[in-house]
Amino acid sequence: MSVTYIDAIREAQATLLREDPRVFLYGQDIGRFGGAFKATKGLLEEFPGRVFDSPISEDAMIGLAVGSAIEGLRPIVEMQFADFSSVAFNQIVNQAATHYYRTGIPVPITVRLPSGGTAGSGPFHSQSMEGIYAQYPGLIVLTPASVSDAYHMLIDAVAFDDPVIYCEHKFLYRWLKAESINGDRLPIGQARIVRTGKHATVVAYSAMVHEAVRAADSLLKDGWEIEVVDLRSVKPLDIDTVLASVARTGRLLAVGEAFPWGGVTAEVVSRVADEGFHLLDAPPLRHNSRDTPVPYHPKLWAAHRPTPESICQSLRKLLTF
Amino acid sequence: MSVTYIDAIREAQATLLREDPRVFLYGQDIGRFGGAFKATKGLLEEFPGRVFDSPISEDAMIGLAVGSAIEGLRPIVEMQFADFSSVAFNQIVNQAATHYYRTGIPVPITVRLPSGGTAGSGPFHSQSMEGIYAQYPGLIVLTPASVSDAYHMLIDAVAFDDPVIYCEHKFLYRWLKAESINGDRLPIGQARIVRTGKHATVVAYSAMVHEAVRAADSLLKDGWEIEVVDLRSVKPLDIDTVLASVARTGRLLAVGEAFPWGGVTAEVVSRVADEGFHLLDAPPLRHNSRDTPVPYHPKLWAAHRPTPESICQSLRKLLTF
Amino acid sequence: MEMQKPTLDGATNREFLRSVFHSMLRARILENKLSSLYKAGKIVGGVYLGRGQEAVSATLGTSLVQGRDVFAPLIRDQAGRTAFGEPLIDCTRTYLGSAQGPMRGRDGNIHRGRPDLGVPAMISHLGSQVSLVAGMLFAKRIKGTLDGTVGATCIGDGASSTGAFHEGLNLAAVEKLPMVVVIANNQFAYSTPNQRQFACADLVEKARGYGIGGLAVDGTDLLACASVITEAVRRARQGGGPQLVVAHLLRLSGHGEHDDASYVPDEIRKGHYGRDCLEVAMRQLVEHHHATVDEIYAWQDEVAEEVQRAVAQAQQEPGPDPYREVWSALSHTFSHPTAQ
Amino acid sequence: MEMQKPTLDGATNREFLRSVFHSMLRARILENKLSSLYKAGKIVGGVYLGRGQEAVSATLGTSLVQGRDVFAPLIRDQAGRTAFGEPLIDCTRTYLGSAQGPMRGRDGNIHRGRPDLGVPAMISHLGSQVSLVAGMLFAKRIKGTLDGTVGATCIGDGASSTGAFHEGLNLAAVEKLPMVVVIANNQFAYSTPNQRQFACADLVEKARGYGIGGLAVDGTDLLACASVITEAVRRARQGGGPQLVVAHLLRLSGHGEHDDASYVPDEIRKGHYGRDCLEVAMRQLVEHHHATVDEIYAWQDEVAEEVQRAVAQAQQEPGPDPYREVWSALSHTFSHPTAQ
Ligand SMILES: Cc1ncc(C[n+]2csc(CCOP(=O)(O)OP(=O)(O)O)c2C)c(N)n1
Ligand SMILES: Cc1ncc(C[n+]2csc(CCOP(=O)(O)OP(=O)(O)O)c2C)c(N)n1
Ligand SMILES: [Mg+2]
Ligand SMILES: [Mg+2]
Repeated sequence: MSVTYIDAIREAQATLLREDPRVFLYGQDIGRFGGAFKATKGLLEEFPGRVFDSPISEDAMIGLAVGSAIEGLRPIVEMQFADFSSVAFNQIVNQAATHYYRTGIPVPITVRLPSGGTAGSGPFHSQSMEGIYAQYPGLIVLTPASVSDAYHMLIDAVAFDDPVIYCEHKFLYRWLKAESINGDRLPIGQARIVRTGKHATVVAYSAMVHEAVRAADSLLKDGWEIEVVDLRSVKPLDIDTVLASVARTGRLLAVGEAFPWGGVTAEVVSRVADEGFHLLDAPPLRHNSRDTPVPYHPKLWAAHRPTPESICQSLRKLLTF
Repeated sequence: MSVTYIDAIREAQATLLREDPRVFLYGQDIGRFGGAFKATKGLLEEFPGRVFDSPISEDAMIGLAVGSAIEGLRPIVEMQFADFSSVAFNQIVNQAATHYYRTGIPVPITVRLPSGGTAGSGPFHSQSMEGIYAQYPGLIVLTPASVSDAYHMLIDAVAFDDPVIYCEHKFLYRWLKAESINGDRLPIGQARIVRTGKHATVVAYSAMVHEAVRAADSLLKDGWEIEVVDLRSVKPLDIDTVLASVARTGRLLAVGEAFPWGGVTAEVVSRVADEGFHLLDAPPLRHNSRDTPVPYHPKLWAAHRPTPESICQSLRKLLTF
Repeated sequence: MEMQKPTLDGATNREFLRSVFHSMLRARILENKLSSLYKAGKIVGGVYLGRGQEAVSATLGTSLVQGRDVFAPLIRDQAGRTAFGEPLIDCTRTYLGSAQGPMRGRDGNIHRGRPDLGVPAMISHLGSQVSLVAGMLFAKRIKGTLDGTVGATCIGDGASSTGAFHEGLNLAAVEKLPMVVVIANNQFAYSTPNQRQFACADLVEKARGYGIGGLAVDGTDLLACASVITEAVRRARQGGGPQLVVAHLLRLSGHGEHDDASYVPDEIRKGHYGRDCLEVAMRQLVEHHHATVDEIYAWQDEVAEEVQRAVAQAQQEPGPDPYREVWSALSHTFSHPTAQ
Repeated sequence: MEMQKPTLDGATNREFLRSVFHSMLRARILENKLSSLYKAGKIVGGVYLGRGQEAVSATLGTSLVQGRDVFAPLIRDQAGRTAFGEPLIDCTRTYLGSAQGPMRGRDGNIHRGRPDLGVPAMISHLGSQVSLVAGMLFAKRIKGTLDGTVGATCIGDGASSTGAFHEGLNLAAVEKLPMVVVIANNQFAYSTPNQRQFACADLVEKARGYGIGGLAVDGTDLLACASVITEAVRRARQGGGPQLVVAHLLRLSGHGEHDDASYVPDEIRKGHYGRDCLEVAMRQLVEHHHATVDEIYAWQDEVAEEVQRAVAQAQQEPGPDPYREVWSALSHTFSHPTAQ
């Protein structure tokens, strides 16, 4: 038996609905249809009255979720694509994110963002917005990279009293499989070393963890041993694990699929540069997508995002400094 | 005669309306009322048919601007407060910012964002969003810190064929005065060294330039000579000038008023850590606001943002490393 | 006087009208005080008043029951807050920066709320509260506690142009939630007149397009408000789905106290909606023998006293202490490292 | 056959109807081809078809004049694009990833546009094009070139729930712009039926609430479309301000070609709106002696040929070259350093 990343997301929601009467699901086409990606398939039938199709109103969807959370419920909102959360931006960053600080009353909502690029999806169905939301105080931003994390981190997300942006990578949905959803179940706030090495540390998250591992694989034949750290959550960001790794390797490359200005890789590198300056034997590097919208054509797309090949290139630069 | 920062913004708009028939102004209450901050006072009377009051529809305001730009005009849109651009977020980052890359047709719109904190303004009238917009490809993000820059950079903004986010700081509006709007008129993309020094470099922008200069002033009595670099634009970001300064001082502190995760200071520090690693004699530091919404009460607000005192503290840490 | 909250179907009910009027009075006297405090430089931040909107707002607040209903006030709802049960001290503490106010100095003035008591704390972004109230009602339905409950919010003519208003109202209509949305059409949004804001003859014409109930009312006329707004609340409470009430009136102050509203033309000021709803209400109460002039004067004195006390108390209380402030926007504390 | 664009007031005009029908036919045959290419794995990205919406879309496109008017197509407007003047090769190049397509591989399929020719390139976010079209008209007014011009866009029933739709339409109404917004109510938004999307009886009832003209039409009936949509365009062109047209129909394919639309109940499929507008149109043309069956068959063959050619040509053309791609989202090149 094998479980995919999207199975895990579906299972987590089923578990949550089963075990917590406060949980309900809200989103476009998530009811009978089971969602654009089938992440809620069968859940309406299994949990009648707990899964709701929403109008095409992202702003109101989040407003509704915050109101429900004030009333003690735990909504999980599915955005059809992360990119469409731009229309709900105000409700997320100003309504949900500020509510606890302003009123003392937390709003436990979970917003699922189908994120990241896939071939042929183009500028508006490919975005990675974790680095946007993480800039706002009051949000927890999760970026699971494994089947087990996809499951457990969604369970954890709903358990938080605070609003959570749960970035699930569309490329991993069916591509990523595991024997089961079991795993080490690290707590949120702890990064995972997915591969040990001694010559350099690659910090990555979400789909890029897998590209980084492939890059590491291919450098092995040249004798380079690359450590790969999966951040798991970008806010909170487990800088301690990153620093410990850099302490071992002396070299850092931060890899992200998002646009190159600012974002997760800048936060990682600038924190390591501050807190781990003396650990570094070479300038810390970043590798992000290019500074254009995500292109539609697969040939352009493949050259826009970091790939195992381009990560190798960055790593060779880092290793030979 | 003295000119304030907001006078400069008004004058720039008057000049643009006078000299370029393609320019028009669009925003809430900017007509007869002259705008919430009086940045357009008298302009409707002077330029009838060129200044329009909009409905409270930020999304549509930007949509209208992009449509007008396609038709060859050069709209300047005033958001009443930067914070309200969250409602126009989609039109800015997905419609305006992607248009040239997708179609080859540039959309020269300028969006004026009254930004930054002032005492008693609270969580929704104080935000600094430059680090959010700069993450998106296709936008130019300007953050003038002087009266002369306020004028010339708005003129330059409108001259660009690309969409410009012009972040004007509300605290500087009437507080900052100059003899005239004349100045060195640097091109966009070039930072300015506003104060030379040899012991450390502070990189700042917008209102924080002035707080940094005050901090530098007060450290002078202890013999510390601090160089202050005003970025002027955060995208493009003039890393060369920053690197040249760090080459002289060996130490870097990046100061910003925005929230601490990611943003301008992370971009600056991580780029210096990469491109100027060998220039650094100490870990590069950042100093931002705290990671909560901007509080309303002046006492909390003053402790939330960087101040000359807190910048001094960061600098002392940097200098004594 | 202790005002008792009258029964709900009391549009024509003496106690209901006296109660509404009393809240109007309390709001007006409190706001007059806030205005002088503002002019004396005693207030941090802006002061946004509900003068001219009291009949609408207080009627709405009085039609609702705290502990059961939801009332999401907006900028000009001091009277509705008072009527719904907000103690004056919550207001003075917030405006005067006491750390004991409901927002503890973290947010200010009109943003105050007590979401746990059914009063959401508004964010500035106009229109945002509509879907939030819908969400509170939606949750009550899921929990099985919705029956007989109403959620209400006020909003301005200007805010009707926001996408958030549209999405929220449509969603409420689709879910047939017991919701009352009152548009206080005070003819201006800041300086912007209705004709630059919308093109329909009356905003109430939007109701049909949402498939919800719609009622228009003269917002300067207490008796009209009492009959129309209670009717809207009654319909919502009885399962009639969302109700849109459009109240016509004029803002009798500036947008905020910094604004002299010189853009309001004289003919509007002197027109029908320029009349003071408080004076109208007082005349109506007296004419219908619901109260005597002497009684009202006595209320005025009592309220003035009460306002004085609330101001004095808040002024004595210290502001927030940045050194003891918990600088966290999350309720959760991560044992493991956190960003920043 | 070269189809001539007929005069505008041609609702009952033979040439107009023949032209609309011809565009419907071209769109249908082209889309059938796209569908098979999709199933054969020859297309990158999704394929979203306008089957069932051709009468509405082609009538709108035919009522407009390229070079003067603005037409902002949405997902299901292949017929309208064709009618407005888009060459088939623009379509096939985009779907087949030719670098010579209007989006040069940077954006795909239904997002293609030629803004300089009055055809904005839609972004995915539903509702966003309404204010953009308003802006194009607004600019033409400022430039003094608005007279006699119309801007039109199609939108779905689902998109009517977006804040962007509301803000854009309201703004157009306030500015009294010559705009036609056609809501193609195909009863579903992806899988979501009307009753989960809005609560009014007919979306056309929204028109009054915006203070604009409103017309409803049977979107499966070419003659009805021809009369109602041209009337809306005429009103807008003659200064009547924005016009909302609500066309009732059924999507005759899945949301995209990946979707079997099994959520559409049989009674709807078999109901009135389940009929194929192309068949209806063909019958109408023949009945009214606007065309003979033989003529139509001949057109079909011609178009099939034309589609074949456009596909073949696009298939021969290379895709974009990432090594020669200009990786810049700005038109400006800074001489001084730039970010990244
Ligand atoms: C989305 C948004 N845009 C702009 C503003 C700034 N603003 C605050 S109040 C106001 C006018 C509101 O007018 P209206 O809704 O009619 O309410 P009124 O003040 O007349 O009671 C504006 C433009 C805001 N708060 N939110
Ligand atoms: C703001 C936004 N939210 C969600 C989507 C995803 N989406 C694309 S098409 C669609 C359904 C649109 O339905 P409708 O407007 O009725 O048009 P139709 O497909 O029926 O022609 C959805 C939800 C989107 N494109 N934009
Ligand atoms: Mg108003
Ligand atoms: Mg539809």
